[in-house]
Amino acid sequence: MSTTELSRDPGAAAGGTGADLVLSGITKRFSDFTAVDNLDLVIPSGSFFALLGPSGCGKTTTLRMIAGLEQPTAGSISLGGKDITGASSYQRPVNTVFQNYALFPHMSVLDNVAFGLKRRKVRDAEAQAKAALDLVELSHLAARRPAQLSGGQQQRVALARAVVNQPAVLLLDEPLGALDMKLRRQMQVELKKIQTEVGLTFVHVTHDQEEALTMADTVAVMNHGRVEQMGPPQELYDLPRTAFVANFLGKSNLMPATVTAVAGDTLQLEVAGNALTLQKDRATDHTGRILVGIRPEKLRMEPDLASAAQDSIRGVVLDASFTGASTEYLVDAEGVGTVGVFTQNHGGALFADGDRVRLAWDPAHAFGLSGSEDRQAGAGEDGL
Amino acid sequence: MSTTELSRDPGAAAGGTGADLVLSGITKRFSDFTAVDNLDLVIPSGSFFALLGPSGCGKTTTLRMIAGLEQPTAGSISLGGKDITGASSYQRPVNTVFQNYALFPHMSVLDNVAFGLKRRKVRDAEAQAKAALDLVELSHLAARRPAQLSGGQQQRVALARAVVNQPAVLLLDEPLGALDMKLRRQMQVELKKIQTEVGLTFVHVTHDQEEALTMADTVAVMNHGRVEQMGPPQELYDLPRTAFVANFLGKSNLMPATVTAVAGDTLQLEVAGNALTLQKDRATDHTGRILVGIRPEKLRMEPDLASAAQDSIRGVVLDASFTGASTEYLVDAEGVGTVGVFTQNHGGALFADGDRVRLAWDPAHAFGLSGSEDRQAGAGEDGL
Amino acid sequence: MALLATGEATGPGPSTGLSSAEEEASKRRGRVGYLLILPGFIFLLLFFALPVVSLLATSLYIKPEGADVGQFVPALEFGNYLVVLQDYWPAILRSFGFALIATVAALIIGYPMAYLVAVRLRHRKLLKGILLVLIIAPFFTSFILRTQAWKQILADEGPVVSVLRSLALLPPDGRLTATAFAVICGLTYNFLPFMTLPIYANLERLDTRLIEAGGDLYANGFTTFRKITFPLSLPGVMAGTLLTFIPATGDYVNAALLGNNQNTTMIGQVIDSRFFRVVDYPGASALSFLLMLAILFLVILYVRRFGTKELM
Amino acid sequence: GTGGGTGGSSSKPSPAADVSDSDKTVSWANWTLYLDYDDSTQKYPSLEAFSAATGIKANYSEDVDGNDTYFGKVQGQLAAGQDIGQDIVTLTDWMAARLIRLGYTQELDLANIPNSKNLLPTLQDVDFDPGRRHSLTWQSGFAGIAWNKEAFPQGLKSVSDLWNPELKGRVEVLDEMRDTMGLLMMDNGVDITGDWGDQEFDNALDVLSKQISDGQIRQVKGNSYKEDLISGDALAVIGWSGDITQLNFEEGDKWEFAIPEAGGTLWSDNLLVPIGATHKANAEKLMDYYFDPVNAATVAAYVNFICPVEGAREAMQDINPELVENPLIFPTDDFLANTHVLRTLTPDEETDYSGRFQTAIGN
Amino acid sequence: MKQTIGRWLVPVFGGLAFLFLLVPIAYVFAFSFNDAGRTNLTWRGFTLENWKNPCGAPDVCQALGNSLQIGFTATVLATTLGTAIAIGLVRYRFRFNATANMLIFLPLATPEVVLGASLLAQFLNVGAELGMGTVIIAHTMFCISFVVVTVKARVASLDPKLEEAAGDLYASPAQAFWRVTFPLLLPGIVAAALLAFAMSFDDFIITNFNSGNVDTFPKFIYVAATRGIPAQANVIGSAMFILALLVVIGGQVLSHRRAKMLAAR
Ligand SMILES: Nc1ncnc2c1ncn2[C@@H]1O[C@H](COP(=O)(O)OP(=O)(O)OP(=O)(O)O)[C@@H](O)[C@H]1O
Ligand SMILES: Nc1ncnc2c1ncn2[C@@H]1O[C@H](COP(=O)(O)OP(=O)(O)OP(=O)(O)O)[C@@H](O)[C@H]1O
Ligand SMILES: NCCCCNCCCN
Ligand SMILES: [Mg+2]
Ligand SMILES: [Mg+2]
Repeated sequence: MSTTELSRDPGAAAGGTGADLVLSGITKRFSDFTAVDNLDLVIPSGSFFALLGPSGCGKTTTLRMIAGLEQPTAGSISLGGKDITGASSYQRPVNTVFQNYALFPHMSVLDNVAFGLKRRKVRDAEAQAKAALDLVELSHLAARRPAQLSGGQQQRVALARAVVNQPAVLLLDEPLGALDMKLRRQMQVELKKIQTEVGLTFVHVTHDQEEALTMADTVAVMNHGRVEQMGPPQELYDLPRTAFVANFLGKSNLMPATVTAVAGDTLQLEVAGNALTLQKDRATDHTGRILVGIRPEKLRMEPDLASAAQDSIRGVVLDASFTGASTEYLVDAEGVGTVGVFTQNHGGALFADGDRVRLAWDPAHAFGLSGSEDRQAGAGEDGL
Repeated sequence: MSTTELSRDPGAAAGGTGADLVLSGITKRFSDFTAVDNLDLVIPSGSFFALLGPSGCGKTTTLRMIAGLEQPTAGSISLGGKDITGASSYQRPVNTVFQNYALFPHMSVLDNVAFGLKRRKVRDAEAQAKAALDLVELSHLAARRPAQLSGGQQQRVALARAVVNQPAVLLLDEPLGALDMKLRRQMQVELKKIQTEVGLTFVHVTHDQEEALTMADTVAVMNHGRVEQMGPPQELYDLPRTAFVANFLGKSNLMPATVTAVAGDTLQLEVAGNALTLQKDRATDHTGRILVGIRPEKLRMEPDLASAAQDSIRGVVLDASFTGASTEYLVDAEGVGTVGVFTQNHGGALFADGDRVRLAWDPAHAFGLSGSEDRQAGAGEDGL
Repeated sequence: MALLATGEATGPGPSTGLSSAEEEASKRRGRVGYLLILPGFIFLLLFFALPVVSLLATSLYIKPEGADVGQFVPALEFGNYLVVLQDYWPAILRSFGFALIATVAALIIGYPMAYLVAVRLRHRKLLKGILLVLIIAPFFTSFILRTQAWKQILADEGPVVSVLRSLALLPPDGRLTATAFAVICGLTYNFLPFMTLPIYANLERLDTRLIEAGGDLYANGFTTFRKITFPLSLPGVMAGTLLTFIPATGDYVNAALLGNNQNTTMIGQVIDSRFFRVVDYPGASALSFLLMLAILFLVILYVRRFGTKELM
Repeated sequence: GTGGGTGGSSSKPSPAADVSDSDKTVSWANWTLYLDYDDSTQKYPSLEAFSAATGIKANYSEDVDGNDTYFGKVQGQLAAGQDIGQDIVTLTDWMAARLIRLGYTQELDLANIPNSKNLLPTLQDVDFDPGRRHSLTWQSGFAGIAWNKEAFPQGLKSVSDLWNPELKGRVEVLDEMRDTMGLLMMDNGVDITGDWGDQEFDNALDVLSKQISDGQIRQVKGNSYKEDLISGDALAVIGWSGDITQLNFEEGDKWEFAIPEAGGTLWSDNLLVPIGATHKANAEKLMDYYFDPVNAATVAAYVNFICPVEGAREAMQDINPELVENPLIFPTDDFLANTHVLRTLTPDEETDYSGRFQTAIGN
Repeated sequence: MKQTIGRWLVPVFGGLAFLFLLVPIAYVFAFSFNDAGRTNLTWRGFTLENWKNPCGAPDVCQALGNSLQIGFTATVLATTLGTAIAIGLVRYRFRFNATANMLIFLPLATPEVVLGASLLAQFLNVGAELGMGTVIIAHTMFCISFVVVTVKARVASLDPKLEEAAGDLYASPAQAFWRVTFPLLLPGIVAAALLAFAMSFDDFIITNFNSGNVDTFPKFIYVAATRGIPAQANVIGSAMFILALLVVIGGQVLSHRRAKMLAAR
């Protein structure tokens, strides 16, 4: 079947398609631990909203509050202008694809998918459920029990079970985590298709940045129960506003710098003896010590010849690793530390360990952060 | 501690460092299903060997036979010249990091790590175990039970528990699967360090291609119980010999072509009306209908101007997805189908859906496969 | 403790993945909870707790001078406890001794049974099912009938004794029944399912990959059992030993049918005859209460020492 | 008071209402080997005949294994005046005395039992039931010694012979204190009808205790000793006269019974109507039936216990003339001279001795 | 070599244990064909008579009927009460949690004589008439704890996320219970009920204390043992054993087949 057959059931969603999801001042405390901290979010109806953040930052908790599976300690949630803070989960036009699937083990795959429809006494529940199974390419397994499916198949059943209800808001908690790369990409395309064609609001939690960046209209990066930065994916990637976002979303080289002068729209910087420039509107701070950041792929790596170009630093190749489509270098830059560089394998010459190189970039891609930020924030130590 | 303290215990490994692991004609049948099919492998002592392949292709089964946890239906296994086909698992100088960790839940982390040493009555078992825990940065959790650790921590304990025994061969079954990207990279570095410094033989199973490509000396790509191609990672990536390998290891654009002429080292091809060339030694077949392949990152995408360059095809941009460091395009190429293109986000102009483009490449990066191959093999349908 | 296999046998159940603290925190509060537990608890209060209290009261009654059989008046005669303790401490000790031996024997016999069914036959669903039923089905033959059968099988003129005598494994006037040996055998036999089932339930959830990991780490079969399998099954062993030891201590049917009258007297027999022959309710109650306290004391010590969540 | 069971309720329970007219049944709890039995039909012929004659269906059960055990089983209910499910129970004199004393029995309407006049004169007046208002004798008998003739051909003469090492572990004695202790005391030369006391009792108890703990005595049992005789676990016993004869009928002529040289005990068992019984009239009909001399002789010819019915001896002529001269059924005075009844015990003595006896036999 | 011994040790030893378990049952079965007299102790010849007329011995069938009736009633009561407690204890928080757990555990830690005796003392004190009613109460009482413990394990292993998922999919709390929670607990409940029934059916000691003049099958046999157990009792014991075997194995085979069919699809 095609996704168009999954036309929206007007009875299912309380507020219809025009239902913005609004979280105001939401806080969730577990005894003395604050999992979500005074969160404000507006998720426009019909948008694909991604929540990114390290493990334990409060993503699942946020979704559970939206779903009504958890009561916020403070704050309110409204959907399409209607306050749903106190409503039970079964009364909300919201469905969840659980992080752990939560399939009913005693029911067939088809019964699992039809469960929500039957509860709402939808007439052709079975047929709709079959259609949803088609969508995730599992109709041939409709009669099986969940235990007889592979992890990836189970996850797709969970997806179908939620999507089939055409809820106003669909909450997805790492819905593709168990799928291998190829299948994952395929499902991403399907999900995006469903979302645009049927016009659902998706709130998507994922660890996979690429997934968030490719699929979402808006990405919010969470840390310790708060949203650090929010916006369209390219904007967030291009201009992170905190070291955490810069490091967590892709890789960044953050270098301590001192503002030596302000010239019109441009800041003059000094980094370990090199004179650099930075656009004023791409920096959060304009005086004193700041951090200047540049993405590894924005760096051009050239053999270190005498001519010291503007906006470049020098270093020695420490390590080169071939990753197929590209090669990742670690360069020990003088006075700056280790800098990561990323070059596409067009087939040009590769550098080897020990080569002296010069790294240059277009100042339009550099960004400036407050000097008080922790250069390592979000760079992976959280998971330890 | 540093890895150098983990000096090899000469008693542990039967064949000492000079122990090549040789699998000859290994077949494993489960009732009527052949999981591993007449497999021949020589894994030189001290090498880092990676086994790649889709889910269910027989990787775990192969490892289990090496570990002695499963008896091959046919064939023999020898280590350092000694036939170990019939030896029990506890008699083999081989250790495994299990896909599911298999930590002993009733023992502390330290006791888990010390278990193998104690069985071999190593004198300073505890001290060595502590050193191994240091290595995986978990010494502060030595007293905990496995259930009190996060998934990633558990996996590292499993790693430490195997590494500490300094076996002749260490089998790693997706040892890093549960770790997030950052931690994973860090552990990869550690593993590689242990392997080179201590000189163990690693047989590493992974789904993560990048991991296999960056870490291994030799990569074998398995499919349906057989090895499709084997060699150093760059070689495999640069010159795949089957469509399965081309698609499974990274992405490939495979286009049906006809050999129109052979000129010295070069084949003249025709692809959907475009005249192309291909190096003779980069093609498996030299006549008739063949498949010509080119990696997405090897394609240069340019606005479609009149001048029809050699080795290029034309198309229309279907989709562009921003993935942070790069952008992935899908281009509908005339007469060829959808072609993937991959461009690093240096900050140049991006193409938009509907743009007419020309895709060009250096023939030195194209490769030729037999025309009878399935273009889609290994491209993700296997996981379904 | 899941005493029985849960038919489905889909292997290890889904773990909730919660630590016990988190689990506690995830519990709900509310009236529904009380509605659920109240009926059962009232029942237990009325028919377990209250009777135990009235047993305690009865144990302090006295028989007035010249009163006829079975006639007592309420009092607070704690001396009753001294009297029965003085008369019957050997029977109490013997009961604990017999029960202990029987428990160990049942463990030695029951563990391999449970292991065979739960681990070795894990994938032979049908055979496993049949053997599992064989463990429970004897309940339906009535244990008295089976004990009586043992009595006949082991009788002096029966087949076993004759064979043992002719093999000179038993002296010509030797016998098996009416001996402590027979009583302990009977106890072992009759409480075997109570040992086997909890161990089975535990081993069924055992991850056999841990056994493989043991082998991979240089432990031979026996060491793997000693270091891994057995420690992991301890909760099942705990439950099994308790469920065997407790009823075995209080049992009197085996002693009555298979014992002789003095050397094998168990405390249950004494309580029974104090109630039903001598009609000495206070004495019988005092003994019952003592027995209950003694068992409770031992059980709590045992649980403290080895700790189990399975029963409590 | 705490009522029925444990309390010292002095108020005696009152008899249940009689439903005999509407419900033509009667339930009777008796000892095993105590009524004529037909192996092939698995029925009790005289009882069948009674039912045929009166239309009353009899539920006969061999529930009494010993006086103490049976009393313990039902005493709680009797004390509460509840129906124990039996309309007639058969218990020995001293136990009958206890039941009557405690008010646990209903008074018989002798008018309904005209044949009660046939009760032997010596049994008409007993101290525990003056005028036989609550009880009628079912059978009398002897406790003596018995042995397996095949396994132990030399036989037994005295109680001490039971302690023969050849019989180690194959001897069983009765859990009936008056019989076992009586025989043991007589073996010690005590006159059990006389004024014996703690000393004499303890001496005999020591013997018993020693033989049990040495393993000479296998088990101390009620009427179920007969099972062990059959299975062969027991080769020699202290047992009851008629039982042995009946076993010889049913299992082949294997055993022999004797009154020990030092003397045997004599006892009588009585039919009683428990306080909660609801078929007293039917019970009285049944009693009347068995006090008919012919019926009594029929039973006696099978059970071989002493028949308490006047005229039964004459009736026996027609049934089995051989048995007329059997002293176990119709004892002569000579025979009776060597058998005795343990003297009546006061309630306190009874509690004391029976407690010690129970302790000695491992209860 | 060592390995081989290890491999055989368990099956051989386990097999012997099963043999041990079954020997007396085989004996009971064999002697159900004995052409017995009043006692069934010695072999006197083969007959089918006992099987043809299992109720031939007075009272044995009545005792069996009582046992079944008591077993069913006590099982239903104990399973209902115990399951409710198990769900309550696992899913809800109480202030007197420790006390509650103790009240469940204590009956398990109390020997049967004590349970029987105390209950009897209580019944006598309040003047309750001993009979079916009191036996059912007694059996329900000692079965509850077993049910709670068995079902509790099942509830605890039940992922609470499933109930949440049901709620998320528009099931009201009642629907979530009946459609998700209950079916998932069912195997545990069935196991608990089976166990409760088995324990009730086989109980002698507590029954003996509290049954007055009502006979159950075990009590009948215990009493009959003093005067000779009729061969019909062997017939009934064997038949019940075989019946239990057939019922459970039948169920096994059915579910086995269904699983196979499902897998085949
Ligand atoms: N019931 C609870 N009691 C106490 N703390 C809790 C509870 N549930 C969650 N937390 C804590 O709240 C924090 C947020 O948890 P949450 O599940 O929302 O994380 P998450 O962002 O979804 O992480 P992940 O990516 O690992 O799934 C965590 O630190 C967790 O330990
Ligand atoms: N005991 C078994 N009986 C039958 N088939 C089996 C058994 N074990 C494995 N197989 C089959 O053998 C094949 C290879 O299994 P194996 O575990 O080696 O896969 P794998 O390559 O490790 O896959 P993955 O990447 O998913 O771990 C699979 O198709 C699997 O279904
Ligand atoms: N088989 C019938 C035996 C009757 C015994 N009566 C008990 C006599 C106690 N002295
Ligand atoms: Mg989460
Ligand atoms: Mg695998």
